[in-house]
Amino acid sequence: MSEFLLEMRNIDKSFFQVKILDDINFDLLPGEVHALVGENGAGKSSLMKILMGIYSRDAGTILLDGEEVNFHTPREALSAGIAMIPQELNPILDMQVAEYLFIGREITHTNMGPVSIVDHKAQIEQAKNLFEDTGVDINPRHLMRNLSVAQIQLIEIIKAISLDSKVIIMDEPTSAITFKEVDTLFEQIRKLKTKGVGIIYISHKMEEISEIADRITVLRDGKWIGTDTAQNLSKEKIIKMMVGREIKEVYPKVKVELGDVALEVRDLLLKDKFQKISFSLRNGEVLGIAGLVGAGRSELVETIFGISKPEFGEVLVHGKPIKIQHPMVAIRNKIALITEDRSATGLNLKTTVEHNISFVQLSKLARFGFINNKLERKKVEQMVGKLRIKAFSLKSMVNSLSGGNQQKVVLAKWLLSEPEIIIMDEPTRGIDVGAKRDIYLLIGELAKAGKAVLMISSEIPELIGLCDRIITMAGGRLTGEIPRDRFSQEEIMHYASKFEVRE
Amino acid sequence: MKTSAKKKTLKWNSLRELGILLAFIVVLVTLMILSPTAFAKPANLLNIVKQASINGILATGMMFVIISGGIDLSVGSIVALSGVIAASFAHPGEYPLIVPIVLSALAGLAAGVLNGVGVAYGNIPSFIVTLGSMTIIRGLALIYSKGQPIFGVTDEFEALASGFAFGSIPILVIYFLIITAISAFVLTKTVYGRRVYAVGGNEITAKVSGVSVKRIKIAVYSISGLLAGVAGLLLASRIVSGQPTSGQSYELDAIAAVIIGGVSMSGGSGKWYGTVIGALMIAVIGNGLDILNVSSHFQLLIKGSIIIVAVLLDVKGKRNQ
Amino acid sequence: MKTSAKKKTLKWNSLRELGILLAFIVVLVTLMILSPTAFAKPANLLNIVKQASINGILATGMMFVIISGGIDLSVGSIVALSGVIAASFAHPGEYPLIVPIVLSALAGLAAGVLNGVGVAYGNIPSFIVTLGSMTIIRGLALIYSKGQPIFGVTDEFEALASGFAFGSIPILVIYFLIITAISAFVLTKTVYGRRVYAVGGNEITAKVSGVSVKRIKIAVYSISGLLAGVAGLLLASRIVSGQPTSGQSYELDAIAAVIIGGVSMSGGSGKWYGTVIGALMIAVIGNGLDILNVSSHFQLLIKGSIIIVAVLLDVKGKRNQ
Amino acid sequence: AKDASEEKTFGFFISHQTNAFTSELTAAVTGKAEELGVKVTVYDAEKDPAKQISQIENAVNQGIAGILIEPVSVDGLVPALAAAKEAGVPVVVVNQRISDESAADSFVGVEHYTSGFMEMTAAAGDLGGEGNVAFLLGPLGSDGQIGRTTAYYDVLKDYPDINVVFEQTANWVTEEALAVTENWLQTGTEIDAIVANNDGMAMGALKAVEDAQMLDKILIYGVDATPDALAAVKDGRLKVTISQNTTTQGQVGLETLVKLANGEEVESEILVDFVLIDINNVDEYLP
Ligand SMILES: Nc1ncnc2c1ncn2[C@@H]1O[C@H](COP(=O)(O)OP(=O)(O)OP(=O)(O)O)[C@@H](O)[C@H]1O
Ligand SMILES: Nc1ncnc2c1ncn2[C@@H]1O[C@H](COP(=O)(O)OP(=O)(O)OP(=O)(O)O)[C@@H](O)[C@H]1O
Ligand SMILES: [Mg+2]
Ligand SMILES: [Mg+2]
Repeated sequence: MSEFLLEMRNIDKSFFQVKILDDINFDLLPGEVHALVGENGAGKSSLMKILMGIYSRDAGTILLDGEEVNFHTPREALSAGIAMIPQELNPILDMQVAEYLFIGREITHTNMGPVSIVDHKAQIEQAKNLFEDTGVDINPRHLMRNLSVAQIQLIEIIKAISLDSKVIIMDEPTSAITFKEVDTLFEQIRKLKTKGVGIIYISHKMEEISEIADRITVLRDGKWIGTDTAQNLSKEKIIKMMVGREIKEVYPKVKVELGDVALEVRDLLLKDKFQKISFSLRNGEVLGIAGLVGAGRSELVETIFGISKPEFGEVLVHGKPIKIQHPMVAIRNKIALITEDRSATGLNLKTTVEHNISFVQLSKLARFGFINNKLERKKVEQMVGKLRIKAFSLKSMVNSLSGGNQQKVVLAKWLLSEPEIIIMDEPTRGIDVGAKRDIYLLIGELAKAGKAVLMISSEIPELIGLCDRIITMAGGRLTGEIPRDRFSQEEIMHYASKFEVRE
Repeated sequence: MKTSAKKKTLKWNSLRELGILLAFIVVLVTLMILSPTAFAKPANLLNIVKQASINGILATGMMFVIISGGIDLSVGSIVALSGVIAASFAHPGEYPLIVPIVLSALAGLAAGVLNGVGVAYGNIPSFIVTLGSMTIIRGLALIYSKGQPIFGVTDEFEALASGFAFGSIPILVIYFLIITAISAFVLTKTVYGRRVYAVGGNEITAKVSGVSVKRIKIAVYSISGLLAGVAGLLLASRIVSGQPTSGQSYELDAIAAVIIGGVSMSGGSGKWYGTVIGALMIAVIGNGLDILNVSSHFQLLIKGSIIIVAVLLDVKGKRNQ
Repeated sequence: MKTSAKKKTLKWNSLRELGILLAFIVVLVTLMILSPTAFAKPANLLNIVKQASINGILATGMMFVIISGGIDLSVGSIVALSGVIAASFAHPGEYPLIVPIVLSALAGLAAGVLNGVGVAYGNIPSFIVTLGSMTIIRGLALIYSKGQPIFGVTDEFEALASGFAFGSIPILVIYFLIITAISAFVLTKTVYGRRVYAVGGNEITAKVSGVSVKRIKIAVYSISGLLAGVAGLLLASRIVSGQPTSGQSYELDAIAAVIIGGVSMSGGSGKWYGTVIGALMIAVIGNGLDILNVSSHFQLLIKGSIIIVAVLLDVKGKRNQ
Repeated sequence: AKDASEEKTFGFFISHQTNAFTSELTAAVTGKAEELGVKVTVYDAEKDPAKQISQIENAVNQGIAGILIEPVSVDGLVPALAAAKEAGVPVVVVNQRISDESAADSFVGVEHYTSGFMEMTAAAGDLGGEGNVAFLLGPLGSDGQIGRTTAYYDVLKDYPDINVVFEQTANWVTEEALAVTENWLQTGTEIDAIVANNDGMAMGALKAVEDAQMLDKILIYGVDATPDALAAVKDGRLKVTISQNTTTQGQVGLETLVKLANGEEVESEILVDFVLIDINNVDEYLP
């Protein structure tokens, strides 16, 4: 018997005659965390989907415990002991949290196949226990519909971990959660390791990789570049293997003279979401909002943008109050919002890259309502080039893109609208190091051009590196405001986890 | 804080679900006021439930299909096919009563299985599969019966859907209750039921969670077909003949009952009692307008308006919560 | 590398879209072989297009609605209403021809606007709104005409949908072509068209991107209503009378044409030429089976099967790519 | 399949093929065709006038030898038939008149009005000129419904003491008539007779009345002489049905068409008599 828990040998995969995986080898030892890294579109998720039986492979073999396996459906992979936390969150919105957690493996009173009676109480209890073990505060009776992106991601993590699998694939499990939950996740991973579970860990966050990985495999453009132990691979070396050139992961902060107040929020209130929030943002400024999961940051910016209606308070743009009742008004006032949940609010997955990117700006690319296709194509191509979006063609459906590239499409769509005030909610979610740097540079450029940037991020180093000022939220309230000269991880965490009201 | 949130959700959920019930009660009370002697009589109220039964049975099957994210247009044709089959085996002195019963149910089931296979394995939109089978099955019913109604069934056969149980409760109502009870149980309590919701809620996620989506789909169309077969049998008994043209546009009424009851056309949500209320609502409107002797042309006007207004009340009720 | 990938994608896309066209050609060629003299005659082929026209016009409107993620069941009733209105203003010596034309179009438009408002502002599922208005509008048509067909229209009125252009091309075909051309243009080349796809693709994303989803929705139902009004006018001219019972279940044929043409029931995708092929497919099957003298019960069998098989070919074709 | 244009073929255009009446008519035509040794193609319009127009256009296009038509609508077919006649195709209309008789060479059939008149006259007589009646109507706007219902009211002009207490459509459909009648009976309003536009609906009314055990109080009338209606007349459950002599209509219709095609002269109108069937003469009509 082989020492490996899992071996994938010589895997090939093409879509429409384009090779996206070329002779890939990958293996996993029991009790090991094997990180899989690579640029957006390198083929990480596709390799894992092949393992799960979601995609079929064109060539290659897969061995589990030394025996060849061939999964045609995720059902087979699951019953063979492989579980996955998917990169794209695709929850069943009208289900209760507990039900969702146990879908496909319901807890039943008796065993009578499909007509077994579901033990709803036991599921709720079990869910509660799981949440308690992992320190997550979610009511198992709530509908999935009412959860934030971060909470859904936590549910997915718990779902996969609770499956008692031999192999757990984690495809960017931390893209939406904050440091607090990441710590809990790592604790769980360490527990699983002692039980001999093998974990495949995909992430673009280098700190996480160096903290948790035992071995690292790098992919680039669908090709295997190398595998080595974590000790042998420095951060710089990994990045060089990934992108083929060196990237210094520093934050290219540019000093900009601050201009007039561009956006002012006064006493904004939405019951149960956030309470009487006031702040202002100036031209040329990059303002960060820090907070934990469920702090209400996303709800706040969505309200500013007119997606939800506030119950109290006002929003002023360049000193003039605007009536926030529809995003249309915000867009007319040259505000852009890069939303957090790309599949739910950022993209139209049923259409092409081109049509997604041009959508907000469409009426400006048209005359009397008739679209100027040449102009549209030109503008979109510029954006695709600028953000280095990897797609077969502009006419590719956006859901065939890798997660990171989808995120870039959302960015492209909003940047094309030439906004003056740019609000970004977790803009670098799922984006590789190289591209992140591009986005950081872009934010700098925007600030330099006198635009105002409001940025929510759960990656505190990112905020520290880019912002002029950071405000913190906790439990729906503003808990602190920190100028650049006082930035430190500890200070921000302190305010972000502060629950008492600051009067 | 946690518990208060919980309470709120519960209260909100039940109110939300009551929306259509309230609308139903409004319609009911209005009719009772307009016709206190005829409409409000207990005998008439039972009569209404009886008249709702066949559509209610179809709607129950339809509910499974719609919750799973599909649609079944073929139920009306299945009613006709299973009706003519049942009647043709119910002539006096030929076969025992069980034969038409079993054969008509089997015919419905077979049609449903084929629909399910078409949707699940053929990967064809359910609208097309069942539109096609609606046409095909209607053709079969006409060919089987040579385009003529089949008369001359036994008294026992006629008694299947006529007659009363426990004194004055129409037997059709009892069938409807039993079928509803079983369906409600399957939908809310069993693994299968939960998976129907999952498939309708998000097929890909259901698949990734290890649910055999194909099997669930075949099962929902089979249930719908089987229940349509039963409905066809009962209708044939009720009209004492098998008519190849019966059941026309029954699918619309069944879908309407389901949607009025708050099941979303896009699948994944909805409650069984909504469907019951939806079926009752349709029957109540028809009965009330007949009793009030509203002229046929105006009946159409009023029927359409009540349906829209009822659902509007439901939707507004939900939103104001 | 980029250009080669681009080319490949294009090829794939066009093949994919050709799926239903291939199925259509298969059906067409089969019928030509089976009936080389009668079916394959140019006059008959033009005849088929003419017969597809009224359904094609309805299907064009329906396509807008379905792409936006809704459904419009009321078109058949609108055909009847606008037909009786048109005929009632087309008696000799009363009004100029423009009056019935404008009034019937306006009636359709008004019905469509109301549907749209119900869906957009009432927040009611389109299935319910248009099911309700289907019933209401049928009632209106019956009330308006007192339940009787309206005869005695002028020759000019009759000439609207009869007659030929450019020698031998039926005028109905010309109308169909013009409406298709305008719709195709609006759908593919204008900001509005793009927004219809966006609303059907992901309503929330569309809203967040600054689209007034309500306005788009009202517009799609208005288009569907207007085109149904035009179809009603043309049908009244073709059958030389306004009949309050006409247009029954036309909505099913229109929806079928759209779905056969590859538009997804869940909205957000689909091509205009698919709808044209869908409408032609339905007409070809009807015409071919009549010409081959297939008995009417078997026609149902074959029609249903062809529809399923055609879409199956389409789906398999797409998958094998 | 053989090509239609190889030999001389006649076309029989029927409005639909889904009830006993249309089946009998079709059988009569095809049976007669065999007897005469001519070829007949049957076209089913499924109750859609636009479809029937298309079918006629198709057939004329292929050089049909003659048209025998049971029209879906009284006026909608006129231009298509006129065009056919102009193209030299003989046209015979069967069962149901069209609004412009010049569009056809001959009409063979009955008038709905007459059957309604006979039916209502019988009912009024049975009631002794007083009482409450309820009408079950065919699809509103359909010719059968209009003709028969108009006759009902014309008859009632002579019977001022007969009141119409209910009138509702049941669209020719048995189960709809059943539900409507059940609802009427719930009101407690006294009904002495139910007069239905056809037998299918009369049978539905009969079932409701029987279930309510009120057959001794309510008389029921229908039209069409369907087998189950005849049986019910025989048992004394249904008071009257009316035969349209369907088979004769079909046979005479085809004969007339073949004569025309052979260049013979025919009458422009050949009326077939209705027969009122009640307990006294039902035995002659039972199969
Ligand atoms: N269903 C599909 N159809 C077409 N192309 C696809 C499909 N799935 C993936 N691809 C392509 O395969 C390539 C690899 O994608 P994959 O999702 O595996 O990347 P990834 O390494 O996970 O990237 P990311 O870090 O952005 O998630 C991409 O170019 C993507 O466009
Ligand atoms: N314990 C909880 N149970 C259920 N819902 C919660 C809970 N805590 C917060 N929420 C919901 O989370 C949302 C607030 O999260 P929001 O997305 O605005 O926060 P955020 O600071 O952006 O954090 P995230 O990183 O989660 O996006 C609200 O909709 C709130 O109702
Ligand atoms: Mg990925
Ligand atoms: Mg957030």
